Amino acid sequence: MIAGRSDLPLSREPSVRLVPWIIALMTFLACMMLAGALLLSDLLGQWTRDLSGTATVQVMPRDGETAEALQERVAKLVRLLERRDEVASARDIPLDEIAELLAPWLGTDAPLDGLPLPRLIDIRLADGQTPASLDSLRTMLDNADPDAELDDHGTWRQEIAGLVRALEYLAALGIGLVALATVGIVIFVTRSGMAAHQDVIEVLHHIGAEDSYIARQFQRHALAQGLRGGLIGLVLAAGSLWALDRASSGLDTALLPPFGLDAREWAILAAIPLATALIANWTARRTVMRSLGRMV
Amino acid sequence: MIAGRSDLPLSREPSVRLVPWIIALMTFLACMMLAGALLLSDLLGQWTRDLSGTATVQVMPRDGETAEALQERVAKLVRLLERRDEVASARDIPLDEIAELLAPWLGTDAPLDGLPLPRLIDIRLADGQTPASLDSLRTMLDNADPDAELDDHGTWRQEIAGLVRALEYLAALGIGLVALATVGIVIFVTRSGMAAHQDVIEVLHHIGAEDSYIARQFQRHALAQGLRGGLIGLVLAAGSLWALDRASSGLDTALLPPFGLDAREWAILAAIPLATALIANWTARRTVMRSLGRMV
Amino acid sequence: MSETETFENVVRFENVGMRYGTGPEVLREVTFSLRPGSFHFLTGRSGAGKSSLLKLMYLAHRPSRGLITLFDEDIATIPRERLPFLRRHIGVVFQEFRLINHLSAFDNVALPLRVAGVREGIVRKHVEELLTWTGLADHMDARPPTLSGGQQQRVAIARAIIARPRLLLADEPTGNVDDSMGVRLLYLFEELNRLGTTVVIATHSEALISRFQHPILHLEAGGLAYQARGESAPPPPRGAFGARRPGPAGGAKP
Amino acid sequence: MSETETFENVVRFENVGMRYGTGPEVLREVTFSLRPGSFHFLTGRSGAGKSSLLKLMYLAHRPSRGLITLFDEDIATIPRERLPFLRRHIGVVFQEFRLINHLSAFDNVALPLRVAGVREGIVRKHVEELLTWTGLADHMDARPPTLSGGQQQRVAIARAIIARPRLLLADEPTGNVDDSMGVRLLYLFEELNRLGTTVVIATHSEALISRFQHPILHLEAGGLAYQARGESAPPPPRGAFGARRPGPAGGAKP
Ligand SMILES: Nc1ncnc2c1ncn2[C@@H]1O[C@H](COP(=O)(O)OP(=O)(O)OP(=O)(O)O)[C@@H](O)[C@H]1O
Ligand SMILES: Nc1ncnc2c1ncn2[C@@H]1O[C@H](COP(=O)(O)OP(=O)(O)OP(=O)(O)O)[C@@H](O)[C@H]1O
Ligand SMILES: [Mg+2]
Ligand SMILES: [Mg+2]
Repeated sequence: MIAGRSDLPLSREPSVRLVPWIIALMTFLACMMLAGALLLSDLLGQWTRDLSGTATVQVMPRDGETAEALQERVAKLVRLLERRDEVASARDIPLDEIAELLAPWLGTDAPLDGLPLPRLIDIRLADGQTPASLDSLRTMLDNADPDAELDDHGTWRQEIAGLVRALEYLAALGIGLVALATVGIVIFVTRSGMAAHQDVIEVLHHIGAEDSYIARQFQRHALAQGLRGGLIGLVLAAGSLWALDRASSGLDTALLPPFGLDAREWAILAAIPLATALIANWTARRTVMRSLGRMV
Repeated sequence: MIAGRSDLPLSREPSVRLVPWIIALMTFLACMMLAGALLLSDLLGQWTRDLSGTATVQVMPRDGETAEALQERVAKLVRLLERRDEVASARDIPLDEIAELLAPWLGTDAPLDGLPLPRLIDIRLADGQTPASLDSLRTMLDNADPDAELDDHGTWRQEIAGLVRALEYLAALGIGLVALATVGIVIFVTRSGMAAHQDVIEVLHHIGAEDSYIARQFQRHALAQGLRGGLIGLVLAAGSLWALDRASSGLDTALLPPFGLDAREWAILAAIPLATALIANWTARRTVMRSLGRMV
Repeated sequence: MSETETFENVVRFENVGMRYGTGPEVLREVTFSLRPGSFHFLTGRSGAGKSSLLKLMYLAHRPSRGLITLFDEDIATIPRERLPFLRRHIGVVFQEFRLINHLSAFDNVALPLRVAGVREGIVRKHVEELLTWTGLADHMDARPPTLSGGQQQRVAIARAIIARPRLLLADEPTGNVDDSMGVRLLYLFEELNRLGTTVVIATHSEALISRFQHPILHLEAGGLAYQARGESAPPPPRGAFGARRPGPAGGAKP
Repeated sequence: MSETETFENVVRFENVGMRYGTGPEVLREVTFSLRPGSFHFLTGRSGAGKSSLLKLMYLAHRPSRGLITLFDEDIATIPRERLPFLRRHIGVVFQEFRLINHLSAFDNVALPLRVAGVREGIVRKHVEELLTWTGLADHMDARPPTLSGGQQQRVAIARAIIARPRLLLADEPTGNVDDSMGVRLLYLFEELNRLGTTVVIATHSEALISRFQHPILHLEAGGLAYQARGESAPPPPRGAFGARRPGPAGGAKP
């Protein structure tokens, strides 16, 4: 800590020594919360992508229409749909797939051939579609073929969207609270660390040290403590996340996305210790400057 | 704080005055985490109850069987099933409900009458059923009617159970971490509060105060601070939960259960400030006794 | 040790050595004894070990070797639970005062009585009396940091003698007061001494030493250079000086 | 204010009053002035206001009324940014020492030089010299809590004079040392005075006052009772005492 004569080694009493550990703990918590939120948003993103990016077109057979004529109509609609900007891909679901879907209700050996079954087209929508674009698709279909109907999975979509929104509110609230607590604790421990040095501040002041010189000594100290604490917390969090990833890969549930963060998310996490150190630095400066301001 | 002459008013310096607020913040966090976990377990409980308590029996029509004969078979199976301990209720799903379920695939006007559709029986299982009890049901059905098949929604169930387990692990981890951080912070702030009173401890010691007398002064102080902080935190948490409840009732998603805690869960929450105060009390005693132990 | 018990020696040191941590010995081969009712000055250059010697007597530090008895009991064998009661019979004026900054002057002085469980009415009467005597009547409610150096020193003295200890140890008790106040304070110590308290005062003030002709313990380079004879008569009958301490075994009476 | 500049008065008080917070005035109608190179004792009973008067001079407190000039500048009009450079010309021995407990004696004494940006080699030389002179050669690396009262006081004095201030204010600087060390320390102050430093020493010690015949500022009940004449000759040529301060405007030189 002593780099040249202008540095003043600050005290190492037990309560001051604890400071980086408290900061480490809070950083760890904040990192875990943030990682949790990022993973949650990945998970929800996957679910909603699975559901909300899709729609189904049901093509009803007309009276007395042959299977071939129906197939023809379906193929025409698929080509029409694929030309639309709103649609990423459209796929005619083959009859045997429909039979599979119907198996729970019709039994596996049901004689489908004789049935006037409606045909289905599976649509994957392009990114960023709104209800309005679905409406324009619907109009197009009505014009092209009055017996084709668009089902946008609306009810399900709304349900899921509501859930996603609620969970995201909760996650944001949780992160906000932990962030608030972290900031509060960092400010508190930095301030109480400074309070333990009040005598040093006064003596330096009387000896003729400039305010900015005094503040700098303490800022440097707080920055180092904050950085050390933050890094310890980050390393602990990274370790825990890695362990969780290992543990969860044994869980194999298709509903959970791979339990890991990408580079961008790691960068967001790494910002936390930096923020912690800067808060500590700023708190130290403010505390020292304010206490100097009270002196003549 | 001064109740009689044996009490010693302890100092009110800024860093000591902050102590209850820090404790309040941590208690608040712990309460919110615990409430979140309790709500999550309610939510998951509802989901799994919805899914895992059910099974379906598919009764395939036999060649040339009339609708009446099939209906007769189904009714017999329902009576058989209802007598079993494993089954809470069994319900023959009427044909028009099946038609509704099939609508997306068959169209709304599909002529079902002529089709040899399998019939479905919806079973709600009694509480506490294991895979073994499903096996015994299956054996029973095989004996009663070889054309009836039990579908226990196994794949879905496993998926959901895995998800539930993973989420519960995460919640437990989160609570554990916040609890750890709370304990750590409470210990730290109590200790640094005590460190600010080290001179008082020494003077009391030299004046001939007994160790337990000295410790008692500080314990009482810490207990009061911890209790005050804990209660503030609890009140804040209760307020936030109430506000969340109000806000979420506007969300209307059938997937979220009512966003509120029952009496038992509130009691668990209320234990947190108590625990906080006791930890503060215990820390104060330990800190004072240890520092007295170092003196002659 | 009871209220009426007498001892052969209040303090006895035999070949006592003392060191701080692993440092060199700051006291070596110190041997002396203090009879009940005696009054000594403790002198020696700055750094000679006066405060260290006093620390041994008020049980703030253990000797590294040798024997120390207080009231004829070997301090090495006294169980820890009894030490607080022993300490209540020893009044100390610390060189650096050691007042509690967030308590008023009144509460600081009242502390030893309250710790011993004396009734609040009696506490009030005695503390006010003593603070008035030491010229602090106008400053009873002031907290130490708002007092002048000499005022703080007088509060420290008042706290040391309020419980009328059997042994009074004062470390440089007049370093921050003017000569006339110094003389006045020494009269106070002499009055206490007449009532039976054994007194040891560490001081640099040659003026005081020559004015009050008491025997001298002189420290030089960690050793006791000479001990002027300090035999004194058995303690005189006790008057109503300061507050009465609670009885012998010292249990706090409400 | 430059190294060679001279002033009419180092300190001038005119009808100065002072109070703490909303309390009564502890100083009233104080008027005096100190010529460059003068040497005064400041006396008065305990609580008379000596430390308070010194606080005004070392800019730790503002007067509630009246005019104070330092080096012929009205302190009320000096911008805050310039005060640190002014303070570097004022050395203070605090009554309660105010050493930094976690720094060694050496580092405590070196502080004023380091703050002013003096080269480390020079710092080491001057600090070692001064600590040796005050009998602390063996305690340079000791932290203040492990020093005796008198040793701490000498560290505080060394810190006050190491940067060879233009004004030295010492509050009871010999209260914890024996008389011979007290005399030795006063010789040190006189030597500094001969080199041009204006000196004010608050003290209770009548022995010192009568031995060193310097003019006296006497405080009584908050007012200046009398000021013995303190006219002195202009400062003598400067020798190599202590470390050289960096130049006038005070900017720290590396
Ligand atoms: N806590 C301590 N740790 C280590 N050394 C100490 C400690 N206290 C005192 N010393 C050393 O012990 C020696 C004797 O110190 P002591 O305080 O007993 O002297 P003293 O006679 O009281 O001096 P003074 O008149 O200056 O108060 C000194 O050299 C001092 O540096
Ligand atoms: N910080 C303060 N707040 C309020 N009152 C104070 C403060 N400091 C000193 N006083 C009061 O001001 C008066 C003068 O105090 P001061 O310290 O100047 O006296 P002094 O002459 O230095 O005395 P001593 O010789 O005992 O050190 C005293 O009555 C004291 O109680
Ligand atoms: Mg001493
Ligand atoms: Mg004073």
